[in-house]
Amino acid sequence: MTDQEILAKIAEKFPAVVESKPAAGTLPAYSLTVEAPAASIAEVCAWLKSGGLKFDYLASLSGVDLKDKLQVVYHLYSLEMKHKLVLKVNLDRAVPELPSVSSVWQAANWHEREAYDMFGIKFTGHPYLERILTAEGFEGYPLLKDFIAKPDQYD
Amino acid sequence: MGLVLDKAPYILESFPGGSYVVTSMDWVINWSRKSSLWPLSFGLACCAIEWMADVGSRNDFDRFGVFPRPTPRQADLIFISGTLTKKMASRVRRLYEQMAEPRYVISMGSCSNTGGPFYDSYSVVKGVDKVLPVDVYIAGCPPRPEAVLLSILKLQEKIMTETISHKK
Amino acid sequence: MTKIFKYTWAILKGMGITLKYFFIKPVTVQYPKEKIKISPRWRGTLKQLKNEKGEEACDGCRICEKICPVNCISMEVYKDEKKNRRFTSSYTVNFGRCMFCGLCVEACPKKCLVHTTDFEFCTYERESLILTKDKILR
Amino acid sequence: MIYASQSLGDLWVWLLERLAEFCGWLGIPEVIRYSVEKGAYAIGLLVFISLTALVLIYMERKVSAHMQLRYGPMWTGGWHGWSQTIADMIKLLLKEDVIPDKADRWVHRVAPIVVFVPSLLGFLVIPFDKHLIGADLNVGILIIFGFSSIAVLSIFMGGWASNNKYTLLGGLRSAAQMISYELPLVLSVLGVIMTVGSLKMSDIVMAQKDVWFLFTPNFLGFIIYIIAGTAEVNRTPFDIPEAESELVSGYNTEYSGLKYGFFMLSEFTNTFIISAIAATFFMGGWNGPSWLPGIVSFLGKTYLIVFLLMWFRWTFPRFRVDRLMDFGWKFLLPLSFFNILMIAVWVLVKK
Amino acid sequence: MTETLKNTGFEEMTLNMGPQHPSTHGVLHLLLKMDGEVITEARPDIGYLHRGMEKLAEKRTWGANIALSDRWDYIASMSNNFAAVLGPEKLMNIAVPKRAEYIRIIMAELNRIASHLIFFGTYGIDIGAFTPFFYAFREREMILDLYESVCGARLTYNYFRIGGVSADLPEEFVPGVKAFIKYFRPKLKEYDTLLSTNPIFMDRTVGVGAISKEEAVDWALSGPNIRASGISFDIRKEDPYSVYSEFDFNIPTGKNGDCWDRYMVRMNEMSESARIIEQALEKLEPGDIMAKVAKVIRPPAGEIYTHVEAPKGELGVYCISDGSTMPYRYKVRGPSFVNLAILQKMLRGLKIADVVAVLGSIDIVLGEVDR
Repeated sequence: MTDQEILAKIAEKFPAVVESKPAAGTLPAYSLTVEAPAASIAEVCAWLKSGGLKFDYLASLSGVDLKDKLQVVYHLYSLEMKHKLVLKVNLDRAVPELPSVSSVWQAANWHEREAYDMFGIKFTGHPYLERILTAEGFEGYPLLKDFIAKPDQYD
Repeated sequence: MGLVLDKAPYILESFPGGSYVVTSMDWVINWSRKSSLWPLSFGLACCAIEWMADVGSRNDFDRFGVFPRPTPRQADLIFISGTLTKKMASRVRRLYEQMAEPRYVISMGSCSNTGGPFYDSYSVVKGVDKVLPVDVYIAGCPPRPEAVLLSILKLQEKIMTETISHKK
Repeated sequence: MTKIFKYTWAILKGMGITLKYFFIKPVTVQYPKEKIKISPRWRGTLKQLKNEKGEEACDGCRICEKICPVNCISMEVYKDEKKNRRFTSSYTVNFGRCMFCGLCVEACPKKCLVHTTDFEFCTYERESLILTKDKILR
Repeated sequence: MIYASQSLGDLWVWLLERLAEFCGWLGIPEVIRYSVEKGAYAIGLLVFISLTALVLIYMERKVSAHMQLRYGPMWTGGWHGWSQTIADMIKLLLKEDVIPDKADRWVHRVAPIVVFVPSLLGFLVIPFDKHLIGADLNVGILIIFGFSSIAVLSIFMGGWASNNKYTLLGGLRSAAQMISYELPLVLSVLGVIMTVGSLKMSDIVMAQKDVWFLFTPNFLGFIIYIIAGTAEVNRTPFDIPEAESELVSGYNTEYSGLKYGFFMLSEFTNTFIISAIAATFFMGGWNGPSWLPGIVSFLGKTYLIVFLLMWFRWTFPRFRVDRLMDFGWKFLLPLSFFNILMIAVWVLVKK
Repeated sequence: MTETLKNTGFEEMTLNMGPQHPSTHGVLHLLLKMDGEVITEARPDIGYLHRGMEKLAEKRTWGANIALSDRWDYIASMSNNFAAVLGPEKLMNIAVPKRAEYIRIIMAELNRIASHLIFFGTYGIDIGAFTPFFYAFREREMILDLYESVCGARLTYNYFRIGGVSADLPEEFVPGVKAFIKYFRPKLKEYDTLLSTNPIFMDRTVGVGAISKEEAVDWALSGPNIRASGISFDIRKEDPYSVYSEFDFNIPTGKNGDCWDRYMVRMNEMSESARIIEQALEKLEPGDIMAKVAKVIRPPAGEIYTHVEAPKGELGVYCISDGSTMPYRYKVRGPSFVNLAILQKMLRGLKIADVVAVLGSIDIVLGEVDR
C-alpha cells in the first residue's frame, strides 16, 4: 500500500489524525508521519492494529522533549503488509498525560515505562507504571532538556 | 583463625628469634593467599566480556590459581569490571561486605576507575573507590585480557608485602 | 530402544570431542613468559612524537583536547617567539578516564600524537593513571 | 621375607606379624597391640585421604583445563603448579569464617563436620590391596552405603542452616536427588553380590580373579552404578544441588573458609569412594597382572573411574530437577530391577 | 510465617535472582515469586547498568557518539557502529564508497558470528556445560584478532565513521578472514555434536519457554527470537540497508519458538553470516574508504529512524538533528530491551532451572537493555 492510500484510509476513519508536516528548514520526513490527538491515541492505535492496515508491530516508542511541548513518537510496522508508519502525539509540557497503548501492543509496556522514567509522561491505564531504569528515589526526569543532575556522594 | 593470625605474632615475637618465625609464617601465608586468589564471577558491563576472555583458553586465569567462584562468601577478589551505576553501588558494597577477609578489589577499566566515558552522566558512580577500597587499577576501555593478568601479578606483589606482625 | 541407542551414541560422540581436545596442545599463551603479537594498530596509551630536530612536534593546536569526548586531555600552551611556534608547557592525559577511542590521534593535524601498543598499565593508585608530558613525549 | 615385587598388602601383613612377635616377646596385652595396629592403619588412611583429596582437586583442574584447551594451574610453584591445592587449602584455613547473621549457628557449624566424617569412615572398608583393608567386615558394602546416606543429611543441614533461599533449594534438591539415586546405586551392586554370594569386600575381589565382572552380564549393573554414583556425589550432569548457574553455589553458598574447604574435600573423597567401589565391584579391585603391585592396580582402576567422572562433568550439561527424578525413578530403577532379574537368571544358568 | 502456613497451607517464596548471579548475563535482577520450585510470578528489574546514554548522546558530537555506541551492546559493537552512522549519513545524504560498504558488511557479519559465539558459550554454561564456552571463546579470539588488526581494539571498535570507515584493511586481513571461515565451518558441526544434539541439552531446551507467532509480534520481538517463532523477519531483507540487497543468504527460522529453536536459529545464522562474508570478500575491490565529508559534522535539521539487524535483533536509532554538531535527541531502540520484556510472561509456570534456560535463550546484553 502506498503512503497516500494509508493516509486516506486513516483520514477516513479518524479525521483528527493528520499528516505531520516537518517544520520550516528541516528535511522532509523519510517515511509517512501522522499526528494524532493525545486523548484518542488508544483508539487510533487499536484501529491501526486490528483495522485494515494491520500495524501489528510496534518497533519503537520514544519520548521527545521539544522544549515547548513533549512528543511521543510511535514507529509502527506491519509485518504482514510490509508498510510502516510514524505516529506522533503532542503533549502539553505541564500535564504530560496520554492513554497507554500497552493493551494494544504488549511491547509498549516497557517502552512506556521508559518514557515515563525519562520524561515523566504519564500513560493512563498502564498496568504497572513505575520507574524502570533510574535508581530508587531518583528525582527528576533526566531526558528533559531542563534537567540538571544533583551531585550526590557518588559524584 | 584468629589464634594464628592475631595471637601468634604477639607470643612469638616476645621470644628471641621469634621474628624469623613470624617472617617465615608471613611468607607461607602470603604465598598461599597470592596463589589462590578466587575472584567472584561477577561482571558489570563491557569489561566483563574481556574478563570472560581471561577465563577462556587463550589467557587462562587458572594458571595463576585464579578460580572464579559464584558466591561472595568463597571469593577473595572482586573485579569491578565495568560501569558502576548509582543503582548498583549499594549492591556492590553489600557484595564486598559479604566477602570474607582478606579481600581484594581490582578496578578494571576506565568506567570503574573514574567513570570513564560516562564521566558526566547523572547515574554513574565516578570511580569505584568512592564505594570500595581498590587495590589495583587497570587502565583501558576495556583493558586487554593480558592487562588483567598483569593486574593479578601486581596484586600478588602487593600481597607479598603484607605481614601479620604487629611491629610495623 | 532405538531412542536409547541414539541418545547413547550422541552422548558418546560428545565425549569423543572433549577427549580429542584433551590430547591436543592447549591454545593458551602463557602471558608473562610469552607474549602474543599485538597488532601495530592497537590503541594503547598515547605517545607524542618528536620532530626531526628532536623537539616536540606538537604545536599546541588544542584539537585533540577539543575533540576528546571525555575531556581527558589537557594542555597548556605558550608561544616561543624565537622559534616562531607554539609549544606545550604541560600535556596531561588522564588514562583513568580515557576511553581509547582514537579520535584524538585521528584528528591530530601534525600526526604527532599516536597510540602505542602498550597496554600494560596497572597502578596501585588512581592518581598514577594520569600521565604527564614527560611520560607521553617519548 | 619380603621382596620388592610383592605387594603393599604383604608388607603390611609382614609388619603386623613382626609387631605381634614383638608384643608377645614383651608381653603386651592383645588389646593394646590391636589398637596400635588399627591406629597405625587409621593414621595412614588419614594421610592417604588428605593426599587423595589434594591430588583429586589438582587432577580435576588439570583435566578440565586440558579438555578446554588450556593449562590449568601453572604458576604456583613446582612442576605444572602442583602446589596449587596446598596453597588453596592454607588460604581457606586462614580465611575469615563468616556465619550469616540469621543462620542457625550450631547446625551451620556442625554440617561440614557431618559431611566429612562419613566419607572418612567409608574408607575403612575399602580393600586397597590383599590384606590391606581397615576392617574386612562381612557387611562391608552396606557400611559404605550406610555412611554415604548420611552425607545427604549434612548437605541438607548446611542448606537449611544458612537461612538463604538458594541454599535451602540446594539442600532440598540434594535430599530428593540423593535419596532417589541411592536405590539404583544399591540395586546395581546387588547384581554383583548375587553373583558372589557375599557382602564381604575381599570375597568380591577374590571372585574376580579370572574375569572382571565388567565383562560379564554385570556390565549393565556397572553402567547403572556409574550413572547413579555420579548422581550420588553430585557431579555434572547431576550437580543440581550446586547448580552454579541456577542456585549460585547451592547448599554451600553461605559457607566460607575452612568449612567450605570441608565441603570441597568431602566432594572429592566421596568421588574417590564411589570410584573405588566401582573398581572393587566391577573391575577386580587389586587383581591385576602379577608383576604389578595390587595397590597400583587398584588405584589405577580407581583413577580411571575418577577420570571418567571428570570427563562426564566437563562434557555434559546439567539435568533439570524434575527430569532428574524422572530419569532416576522411571528409567534407572526399572533398569536396575531388570538387571537383577538378568543376573539371577545368569547365576542360575551358570550353576 | 506460621500463620500463613496455617491459613493457606503453603507459603509463597520470593527469590531475588541477581543483580549478582552467575547466569543473569550481567546485572539483571529478577524478582521471582515461587511455589516450591515453580514460578508463579516473575518481574525483571532492570536499570542496574543505566548509564544515561541517551542524555550523554545529546552532549556529544555526532562523531563521538559512534564511540559511545560501542558501549550499547558491547558484544556486537560493529553493529552498533553501523546503526549509529546510518542516521546521520541519510540526513546528510552521503553516498558511502562501495569498498567501505563491503568492509562494513564483513565487519558486521563477523561480529554477528562473534556475538553468537558468546551466546553459544554462555548458554552452555547456563545449561551446565562448561566446556563449549572455552571452544567458543577460542574461535572468538580469532575474530577479535582480525578486528584488532583492522581497528586496534578488541571490544570497543569505534571503526565506522560517518561516510565510511576509519582505516583501510591491512594486508593480512582478507586472507585471515578466509582462513578463519575455512576453519570455522567444521567447528560448527563440532558444536552440534557437542551441545546441540546432546540429549540432556535437548531435554532442557526443547519445548521450554515457547513463544507463539502472535506473542512474538505482540511483544515486538526481533532478531533470532522472532525468527525462532517462525516469522521470517529480518531487517536485512525487509528493509535492506547498506548493500545487503546484493547478497544471497537465507534467513533461518524455527518452528515452535522454544529455547532450542532460538538456539538453533543462532547456530544456523553463523553459517549464513559466513556465506555473506565470503560473498563480500569476493566483491571487495580497491577504492576509497571514506566519502568526502566535512571535518565537523552538522547534519541538517530533520529526523530519521534507522535500523540495522544487530545480532540480537532490530537495533533502531531515532535521531533528531537541529542542525548543530550534536544530536537533539538520540533514542536507541535496543533489541535486548524489547526482547527482555517478554520474560515476565514466559517465566510463569516454569521451574527455577528453566529460568536460566529461557533467559539465556533470549540472549540479552544488559548494556543495551539499560543503556
